[in-house]
Amino acid sequence: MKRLDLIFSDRELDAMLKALDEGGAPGYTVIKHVTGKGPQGAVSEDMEFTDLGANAHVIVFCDEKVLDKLIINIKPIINYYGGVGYISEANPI
Amino acid sequence: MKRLDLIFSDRELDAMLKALDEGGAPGYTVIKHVTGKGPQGAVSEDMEFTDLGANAHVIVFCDEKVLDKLIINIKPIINYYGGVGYISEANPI
Amino acid sequence: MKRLDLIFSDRELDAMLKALDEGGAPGYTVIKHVTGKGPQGAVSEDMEFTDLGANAHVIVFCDEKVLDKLIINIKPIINYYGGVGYISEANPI
Amino acid sequence: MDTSLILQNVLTPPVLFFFLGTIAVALRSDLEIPAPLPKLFSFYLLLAIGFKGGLELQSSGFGIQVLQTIFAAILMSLILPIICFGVLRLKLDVYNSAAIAAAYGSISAVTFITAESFLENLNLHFDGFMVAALALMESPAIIVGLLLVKVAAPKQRANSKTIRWRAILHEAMLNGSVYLLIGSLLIGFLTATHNPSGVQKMQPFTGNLFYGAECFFLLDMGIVAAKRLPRLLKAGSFLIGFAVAMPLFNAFIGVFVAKALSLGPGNALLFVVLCASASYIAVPAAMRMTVPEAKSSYYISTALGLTFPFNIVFGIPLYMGMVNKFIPIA
Amino acid sequence: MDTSLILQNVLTPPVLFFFLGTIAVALRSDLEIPAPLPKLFSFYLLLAIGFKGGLELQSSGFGIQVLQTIFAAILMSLILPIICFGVLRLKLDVYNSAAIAAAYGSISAVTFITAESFLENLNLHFDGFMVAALALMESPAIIVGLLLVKVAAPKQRANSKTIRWRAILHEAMLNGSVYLLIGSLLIGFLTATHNPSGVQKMQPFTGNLFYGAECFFLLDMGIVAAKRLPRLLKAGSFLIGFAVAMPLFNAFIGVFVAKALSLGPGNALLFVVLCASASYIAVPAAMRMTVPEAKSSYYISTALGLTFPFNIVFGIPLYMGMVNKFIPIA
Amino acid sequence: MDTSLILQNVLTPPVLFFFLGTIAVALRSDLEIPAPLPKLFSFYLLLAIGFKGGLELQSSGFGIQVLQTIFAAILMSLILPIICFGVLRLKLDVYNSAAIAAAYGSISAVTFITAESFLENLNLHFDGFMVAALALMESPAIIVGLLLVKVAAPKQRANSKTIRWRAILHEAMLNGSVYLLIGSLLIGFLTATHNPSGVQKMQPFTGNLFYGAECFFLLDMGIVAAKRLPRLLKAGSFLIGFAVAMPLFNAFIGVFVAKALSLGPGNALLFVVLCASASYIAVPAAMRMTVPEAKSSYYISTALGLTFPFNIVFGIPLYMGMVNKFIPIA
Ligand SMILES: Nc1ncnc2c1ncn2[C@@H]1O[C@H](COP(=O)(O)O)[C@@H](O)[C@H]1O
Ligand SMILES: Nc1ncnc2c1ncn2[C@@H]1O[C@H](COP(=O)(O)O)[C@@H](O)[C@H]1O
Ligand SMILES: Nc1ncnc2c1ncn2[C@@H]1O[C@H](COP(=O)(O)O)[C@@H](O)[C@H]1O
Ligand code: NA
Ligand code: NA
Ligand code: NA
Repeated sequence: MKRLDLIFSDRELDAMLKALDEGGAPGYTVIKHVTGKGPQGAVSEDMEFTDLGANAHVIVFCDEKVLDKLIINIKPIINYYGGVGYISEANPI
Repeated sequence: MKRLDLIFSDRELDAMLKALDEGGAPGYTVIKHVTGKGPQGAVSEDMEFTDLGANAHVIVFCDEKVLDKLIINIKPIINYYGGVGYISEANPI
Repeated sequence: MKRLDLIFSDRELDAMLKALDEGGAPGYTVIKHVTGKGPQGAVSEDMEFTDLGANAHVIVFCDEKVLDKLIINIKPIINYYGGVGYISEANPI
Repeated sequence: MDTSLILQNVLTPPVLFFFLGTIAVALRSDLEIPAPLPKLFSFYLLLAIGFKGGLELQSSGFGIQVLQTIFAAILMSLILPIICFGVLRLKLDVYNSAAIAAAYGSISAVTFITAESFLENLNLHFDGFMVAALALMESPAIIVGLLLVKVAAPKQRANSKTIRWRAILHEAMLNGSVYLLIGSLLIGFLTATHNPSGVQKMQPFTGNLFYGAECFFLLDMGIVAAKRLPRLLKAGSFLIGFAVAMPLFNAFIGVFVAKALSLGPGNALLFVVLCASASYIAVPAAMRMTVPEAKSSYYISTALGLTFPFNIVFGIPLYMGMVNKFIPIA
Repeated sequence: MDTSLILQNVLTPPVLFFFLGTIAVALRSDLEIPAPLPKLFSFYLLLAIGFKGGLELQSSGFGIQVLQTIFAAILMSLILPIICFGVLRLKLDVYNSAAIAAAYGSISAVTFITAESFLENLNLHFDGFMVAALALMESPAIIVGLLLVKVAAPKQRANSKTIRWRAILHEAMLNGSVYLLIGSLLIGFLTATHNPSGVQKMQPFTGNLFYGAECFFLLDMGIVAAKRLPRLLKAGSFLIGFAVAMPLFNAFIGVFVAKALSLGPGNALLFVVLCASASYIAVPAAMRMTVPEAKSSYYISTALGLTFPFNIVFGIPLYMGMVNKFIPIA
Repeated sequence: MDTSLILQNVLTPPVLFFFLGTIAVALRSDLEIPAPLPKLFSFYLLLAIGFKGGLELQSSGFGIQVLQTIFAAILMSLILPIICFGVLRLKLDVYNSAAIAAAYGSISAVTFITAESFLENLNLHFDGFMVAALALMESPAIIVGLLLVKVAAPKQRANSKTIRWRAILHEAMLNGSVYLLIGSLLIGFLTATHNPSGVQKMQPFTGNLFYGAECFFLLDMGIVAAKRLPRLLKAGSFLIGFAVAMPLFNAFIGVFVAKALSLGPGNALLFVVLCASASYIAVPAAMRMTVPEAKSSYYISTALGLTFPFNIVFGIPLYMGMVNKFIPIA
């Protein structure tokens, strides 16, 4: 099975989760209040009080087939708003 | 070496950490206040004020041998209460 | 590409991020308020009100070449203050 | 007359802020009170009502009516879940029925607080010992819920776990919220007895601030409840009907018990509200641990998604109407 | 005379705590207010000024001057962004210009609050309806910003997304902070009308506590603003100049409009501050969603890193000086 | 007489809430104050005692006794760690000894606050300048701790790092908590001098609310301390003995210095409490950075797991007894 890690601004969280649901993700885990730095600059905790928020880190464990569908759904969001996505191997216990 | 990712309701956190300790885990990392969706439905941040809490994400880096023992210890908890566990490869720096 | 997971006391976060920046990390993600247990004992959320804080979990996705440089930069920090670092495989979506 | 009471209830800040929260969800505003701020307000409210209840308990003392009322309250939290269980079994399995029944036998502290504010608004007197009743109704309902599972469940439970009574009693009695409430009650009592100047120095925190903090918390509760409602709607019309009819029925029983106890109208309303409200704090936590076969979305959505808002908006003034009707003012 | 006003402003607790925050960053102290505590104070302040504004709006009623002032305020939030846009286009592309322009057409609630404290310190009267103006200036500026993009941007936007107006209006109107402010205003109004005893019970929370909470929040704002300043310095001298000169210019226009509206000196100052301040809450959130081509570090750093501190420390007393000069006390 | 003082201390809300926290841990209740709420209360308390101390410092002025007392306090924070170090070296290595010694030379703000409440309860006067002493005792102890390492450690430290004095002085002086305390003191002082109406407007926040917030924070401290105690028990009887005997010894010295300074009984108690208390905020942070060879569980568990509860419950009334005995009321 595969593990998908997505990191992006939590303003887009609802849209992203909708994309995952529609793509058939069997589940997901969300870590909010994450900060970091990427091509678009740094995101810091001290801006969380504004409605801009910080980053969200979403993890999905799923089969390769589902993964392909998910990627089709989430690519446009990441291309438009920024954020990163990485895939690795993982197997259920 | 191996990496074990466990995600489950933080009500079971103490039991899970005890199981890991007794299984000989060399250490673990805990991320609380995690939300998500799984076979048992969605877990959201807005229920954290009740004593139900949200999810916890536990990461363990350990040798394959230890991992086998850990899995024996934690399987019953996950089977009884829900949650997921995934294994992947990882090597110390 | 590679994925680097670092977990250490968040007192050292600034130093660590500086080391990553100087090592040429293309970006990183930071999860604060993380707890855990390691060779140096347990770190719990209830000490976060002191200025000792909890742990930070830093994730870097980067090329193997960059990784080597990063490791040279961060090894001294981890050796001096404690903490762990693990490497695994990951590919961009 | 009831409509005037409802209006009088609806146009107070706590209920208005509750509406503000529900409307935010309905309009899909991104207003959200991030964790752990709701917990801060929840802890604060429990600490403050506990402390104030303790003060008043000390001044009223443990007369016969006090003991009778507390005893009757505990009794209600033992009997009501059994009635609820009977009703729920018409449609649901043993596990879900027991879990929901436990929630309805137990209480909602926020509903209680809102009822207190409602009484203050009407200038009706109520007593601190009612907080003791509140504190003592949480645990028994949990235990009844588990006994119902033990008695009624198929002999071979799928996850063949023997019920660990120690762990359950522990969960029922020492749940963080219940513990904080009872502890603050004791501290209020001790402070009133031994350190009157301490009482006064607590007043700005536990007293003056209370109403505003209640409003803030109800804003959050409005958001949370409104998010739960759709899940309840999915669960079907039986549970929807239950979430409205059961509180009314429990309130009805409560009124007669209150009358039998010769409670004044203020205390009677609080007693009725204890009967009519359902727990979404201690009970769900205990049920998740001990009856994992029950769907948490069922017992949380009914108690939080419908019964809670119903009580806050319509229930409290309706129950006041019932109290006024059946308990004539001396 | 202005220097005496500046000194009088600087030596009040809110501004001193703001300095304490900025100096902490300058000295690289590890003082940090962790999330979500700033959000707690931000929500509290919005709720409290909204509620108090609602109370006063009820007592002042909707006379002709009230309506005129609110109308003029909305007009300013439509016109000022267009002027700003013209200035910004001298050096920046359409996207960045429009996003920054929207921020400067909109308002900063904390600057407004600090101005209110400044007036109280001078014993100058101001009215609750100014809060309504505050609440209604956030959304129009956002919409103007987007219209500017639509009109002025190259026909083929790189990320060829058609502007989804529904989503944008939603974001502009129902942004959490704007919603909470307007909602609290309504609740204050309703409470004052129907439940005067509720007003009194809210006072310790929304009234007495306000000044201290404002100080705590300004401590955090000092930290946040000081961390932003270096990013603005990187952005170059044009934006630095803009972040100081534009508020002064907008204030200037504001003074004349205030004079035309025959506002008293207190209301006039608040009106000017609304014109001169820039948003770092609702506007950035809306811009990020709708104009991702604009650099968020530009519109946040200008509004938060320089304009905000400038207004808090120098702007408010300067504008007071302007008001005193141009609007002679009757 | 001491027992009556102990009882009088124990039956106040702050100490009762502290007990409530410790008992929660003992009974394994799941009561837990989630981060960052403890930090909110910790910051609030530092801000409030700083501000109030600054007000009073302004009204008392910098007389000879004020300066003498502050000077003596700093001296104590330089000398006491050296004595502690001597004692600790009987059993522990240089690194652990120095780190623990630094903690005991420094102070605990919460213990200080509890002592203030204790004095208010007894209607004993104390002065604002004692807060200045509190603020100035944190940093010197840290520096002495590091000097002890430098002087006494084996020439070749395993992690051969030269001590970076700049970084250490920075950590010692600009630690977030110390900075906030000193900053609030200055702001209180400036406000009292230049803006008396600001003082009054801060009062509901920094004054009235203080006692309740103290109780809430002590509830959390009870939980935290009780969780640390087992680790101390594991560390063995030497450290357990040290954590009780050393505060008593330091208090003893403190009483004589207080007598020499001719302090009144209120100020004397506070002076003694400063000597007897140990830091678990600024010192551990500094020690972790500069003496990583020392076990953090040692210096945190002693100061927080035993010395802190001992002082809160028994220490303060005992020290009051000592003060009453050795410093006859004029
Ligand atoms: N190479 C990377 N490794 C880890 N996290 C990254 C990396 N690049 C970007 N991120 C995360 O993704 C977020 C959004 O990235 P972006 O919008 O592309 O700047 C950043 O704030 C980081 O948290
Ligand atoms: N396929 C998945 N990928 C990532 N996280 C998951 C997945 N399935 C479940 N989870 C996480 O595990 C938690 C508990 O799952 P469950 O109790 O099985 O519903 C969920 O709330 C998610 O946070
Ligand atoms: N084997 C492990 N697996 C996962 N996390 C670990 C492991 N060892 C240490 N950690 C994390 O690293 C932190 C610092 O470790 P240390 O300072 O070496 O005790 C711990 O508090 C844990 O959060
Ligand atoms: Na009930
Ligand atoms: Na403006
Ligand atoms: Na000391």
